[in-house]
Amino acid sequence: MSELRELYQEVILDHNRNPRNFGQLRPHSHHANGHNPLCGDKLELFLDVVDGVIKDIKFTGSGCAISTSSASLMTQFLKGKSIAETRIYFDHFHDLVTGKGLSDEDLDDLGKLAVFAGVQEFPARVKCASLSWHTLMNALDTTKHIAQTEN
Amino acid sequence: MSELRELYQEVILDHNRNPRNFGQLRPHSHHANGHNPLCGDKLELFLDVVDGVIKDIKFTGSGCAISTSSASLMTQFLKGKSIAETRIYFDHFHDLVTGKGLSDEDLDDLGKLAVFAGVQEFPARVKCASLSWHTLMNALDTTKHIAQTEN
Amino acid sequence: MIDINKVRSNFPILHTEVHGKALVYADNAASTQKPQSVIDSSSELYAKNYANIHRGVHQLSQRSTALYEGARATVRAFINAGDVKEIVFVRGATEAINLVASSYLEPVLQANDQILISEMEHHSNIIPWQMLAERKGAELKIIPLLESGDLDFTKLPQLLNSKVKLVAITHMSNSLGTINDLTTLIDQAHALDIPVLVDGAQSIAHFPVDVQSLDSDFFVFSGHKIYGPTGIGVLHAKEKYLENMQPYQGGGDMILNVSFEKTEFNDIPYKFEAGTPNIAGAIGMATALDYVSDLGLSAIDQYERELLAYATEQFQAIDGLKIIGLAENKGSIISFIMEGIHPHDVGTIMDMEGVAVRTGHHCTQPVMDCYNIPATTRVSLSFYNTKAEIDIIARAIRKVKELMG
Amino acid sequence: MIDINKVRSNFPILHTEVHGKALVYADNAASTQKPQSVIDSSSELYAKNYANIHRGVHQLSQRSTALYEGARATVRAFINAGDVKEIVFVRGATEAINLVASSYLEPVLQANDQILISEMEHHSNIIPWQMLAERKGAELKIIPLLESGDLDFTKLPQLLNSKVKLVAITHMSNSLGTINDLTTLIDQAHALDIPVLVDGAQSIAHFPVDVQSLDSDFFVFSGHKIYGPTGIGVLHAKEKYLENMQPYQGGGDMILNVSFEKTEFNDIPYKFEAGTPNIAGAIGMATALDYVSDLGLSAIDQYERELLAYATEQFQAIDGLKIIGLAENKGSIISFIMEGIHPHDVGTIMDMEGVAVRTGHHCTQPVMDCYNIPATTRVSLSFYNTKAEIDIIARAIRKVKELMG
Ligand SMILES: Cc1ncc(COP(=O)(O)O)c(C=O)c1O
Ligand SMILES: Cc1ncc(COP(=O)(O)O)c(C=O)c1O
Repeated sequence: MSELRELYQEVILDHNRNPRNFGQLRPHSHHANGHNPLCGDKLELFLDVVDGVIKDIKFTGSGCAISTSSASLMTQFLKGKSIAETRIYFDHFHDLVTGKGLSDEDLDDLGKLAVFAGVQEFPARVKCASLSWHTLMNALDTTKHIAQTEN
Repeated sequence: MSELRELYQEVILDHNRNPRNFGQLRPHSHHANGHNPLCGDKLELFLDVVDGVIKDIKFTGSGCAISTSSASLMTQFLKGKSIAETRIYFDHFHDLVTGKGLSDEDLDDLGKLAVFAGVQEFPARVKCASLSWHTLMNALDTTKHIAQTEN
Repeated sequence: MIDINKVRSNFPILHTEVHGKALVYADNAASTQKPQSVIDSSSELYAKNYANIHRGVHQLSQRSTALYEGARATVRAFINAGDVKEIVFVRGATEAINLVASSYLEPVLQANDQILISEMEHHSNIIPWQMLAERKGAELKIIPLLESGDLDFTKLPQLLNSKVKLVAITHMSNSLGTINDLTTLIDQAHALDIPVLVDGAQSIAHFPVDVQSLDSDFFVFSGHKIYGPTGIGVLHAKEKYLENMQPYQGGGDMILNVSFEKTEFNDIPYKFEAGTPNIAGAIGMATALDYVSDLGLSAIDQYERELLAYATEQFQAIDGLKIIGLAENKGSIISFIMEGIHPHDVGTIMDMEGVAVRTGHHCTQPVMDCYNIPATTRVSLSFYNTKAEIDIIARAIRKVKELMG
Repeated sequence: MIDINKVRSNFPILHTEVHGKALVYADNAASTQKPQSVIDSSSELYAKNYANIHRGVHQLSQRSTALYEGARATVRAFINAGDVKEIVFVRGATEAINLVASSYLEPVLQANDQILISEMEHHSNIIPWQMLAERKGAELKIIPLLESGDLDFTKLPQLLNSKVKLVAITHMSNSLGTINDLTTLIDQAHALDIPVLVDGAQSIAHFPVDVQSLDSDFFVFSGHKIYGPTGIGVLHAKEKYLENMQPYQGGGDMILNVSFEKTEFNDIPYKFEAGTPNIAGAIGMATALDYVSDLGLSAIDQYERELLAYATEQFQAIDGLKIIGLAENKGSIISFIMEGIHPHDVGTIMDMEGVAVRTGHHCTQPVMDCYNIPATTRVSLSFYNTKAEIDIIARAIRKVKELMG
């Protein structure tokens, strides 16, 4: 059961039960829908970006513990960060959940998001953990409107 | 090679080289085309039936030694026979080539056609031997125009 | 009577481990495992008897042809079809339904016509009709689903009318387990000359099917859900329909004669089997049907009903667990949801206990929408499952609660 | 270099007897035999790793999915496609061609448009286009065949024009052995923005294929002709075409979202793979591609060319035998006729000598019509055949003459 405890850490369960920044954000500057067709997870993400900085960020939707807590922790983490930085965090987060070695420094940078390291032992759950991040990228890239996790 | 010699008997090879009753028959009272799509054998059969008796019968077409000699021997055999009889001969011939036991008497009735007994050892060739007979049945049954051997 | 030890010894995969735990395979509605005889059937074919079929005079080709056509005869007998020529080999239930859509319904369907399906259909029995209806300007009508998991057949009198050109309905729901009694529906449809397609993808493995007494016009199923190989399935259609249907795909074997000016099509069922078919698949499926016939579908039905009753009781005893679909007449499928816990998390945790269940919408999104849930966890049982395994499953569910609680 | 003893030891069926004689299998253009690794691949899948793919969180489903998607990656590498998403799994070459006809060409083809094929096509690359042309009032145009067995490409300038909406042509003829150099054709078609479908059913097993350097828009082949299982094949299509093509069959896995009002289709290639695919077939085919890659397509090509040269010489020495198709560039296929002796009789007699050859029109009736013959006897050789076997075949042909003489 130890891998499962690694996956479902207390922080994750807490954010699943009480997601932070949950709700719609109006008005907002950026917005996207995310969808994982394989397990039915749905996510709607709202951002208010001012001068290249994420002033506010919220989400709604329904999903499993991993995707809900990931969205919740991501929104907490990103508030106040610059758009330019988010792309780097996206890459680092992706490396974290897919088990690509991450330098101690980069891991440090991810702060609380490090709790998702347990996902690497569960390849089928990588999509859950990264749905909110894919949705984020799409929200920032205005040409696409529905994010999907890769198949 | 003995099964092959049984199949390709001298009579069969002779009728293959020099098919009897080969050619068109005009005028004729009955006519049908036969076709074995699996090996490309094609047969056209003409009958002149008067008062229920086969006065003349001819065929054209191209096919393997078994189908050509079968058509040749069939036409020789049927000349002068009544329509009513042909259905019985059809059944007996079919029993012969598929190896269903035939009484000595019935075998005797088939005369020279008995050379086709060797076909029963070659299930793939039953269609060749029976193509002319199927075509005959179709010619007599005016509602159908192209005979096929069963698949 | 099912001799469970003997049966289990026939399935090699049941003796493997997952995450260090003995495998408990409870995902049978998605696909079933294969007995050794099915596995051996294709090995033996390829090692001794294989060649392409139908057009060969040589021995191996004749043997393969005899085995392939023998498989067709086995299928005919298994569902008691009237004639082998009513049996068309396809990739699976999905392709069979698409074949009927394109070769039967497409040529006759007009704008404003209707196709009647139900709210509990698998996507495979929705989308082909939806795509066709859209192309033709026709309408998809739905027999509604009740909270109980049964279909609301009281709506039939309004729904069945002369605009309906086909009824397509499942024999047994893959997400709810509901077994539909189709007798009245088929009678009423036939009274209006409307043909009925029965999706037998689930039913075929659970109880005896006789297409003549059922009187279905089209009946479809997949080999892989009845202990056979992947890539093979069956369309049964009444001869009167098959004879008049347009050819499906073009290619070798489905023609009699080809020239650039004109092509003559072959007889049924070959007209619908273009190209080299899944020869080993058909033969393997027949081996699976033989296996199941030896056990006896009635014995299987009885055994699985006992499992279902036991599992239902065990699961209902778990606090916060709700079973979705409690129809009177059910096959051995239990979908459930758990308060505050998403099925995806349930699936992962059960997997770590060695228990294979499916989570998600099970290709029946309209059913999920009807119950207003995103997904369920589905336990689907076979004659090779045991009460002891159900206890393990129930224990695994309790672990989920513990961990996520 | 082919180590012939080692290679032959990999194929169990080559060590069996037919009519008391050692089997000489020379029907490889119809279908190839399977090495032990391919046979073992599905046994192992079913005994250890099997479940339905894509929608499962549990171990077995993940393993099957990884193996199935791994097979797609193997196919991609084998034909050097640009991306795995350009690889669609189908039943075989025939289905692949039908898929392109219905999902690509049907929506764009107009009355009076043209489809250009050749006179040496297999029925599978004629009939789908003929059926479609008939439905649409379009025209089938034909690149003519020369007595030599080559296509008359000098006619291309007249035949290629803006009315042509697709060129569909074989890479290698299954009845004549001719290998078509398609470079110029494809360049000229592309200059007019006409896509080209290449039927690789035969070529795939005989020489290296690189779809990027070939620059085909669609490339199709069957697993069973390249030492893989039946019921599986490949459509490769350039992404720009695949992205815009209509979905093919409707069902599970090819959708993202379903409601009765609206359905969202999945991404490529999944949009074209409705229902449970031939999972074991795809994995078995990948095993076969690995086997062939290990030998090396160039080594295979060289070895088979030697066999072809030797067999051509041996057969031409037989009085009254005429080879049909003597193109400069040929794969290891020899079709022949014998004076006064029908191929069907040839086939039967050779079979009694243990030699498996195919007789008939080989699903290329227009080729037969062109040579004004009903059928041929076809010897088609693989890298597992030997010169000693060719001697046996030649001896068997002489026996035919003796017996029928
Ligand atoms: C009720 C039902 N219909 C159709 C299908 C489709 O079967 P296949 O994927 O084998 O084509 C399934 C399989 O999940 C099913 O359960
Ligand atoms: C040139 C060619 N194209 C297409 C096909 C059809 O292949 P399949 O029957 O595997 O679909 C064949 C097989 O005979 C062939 O030789």
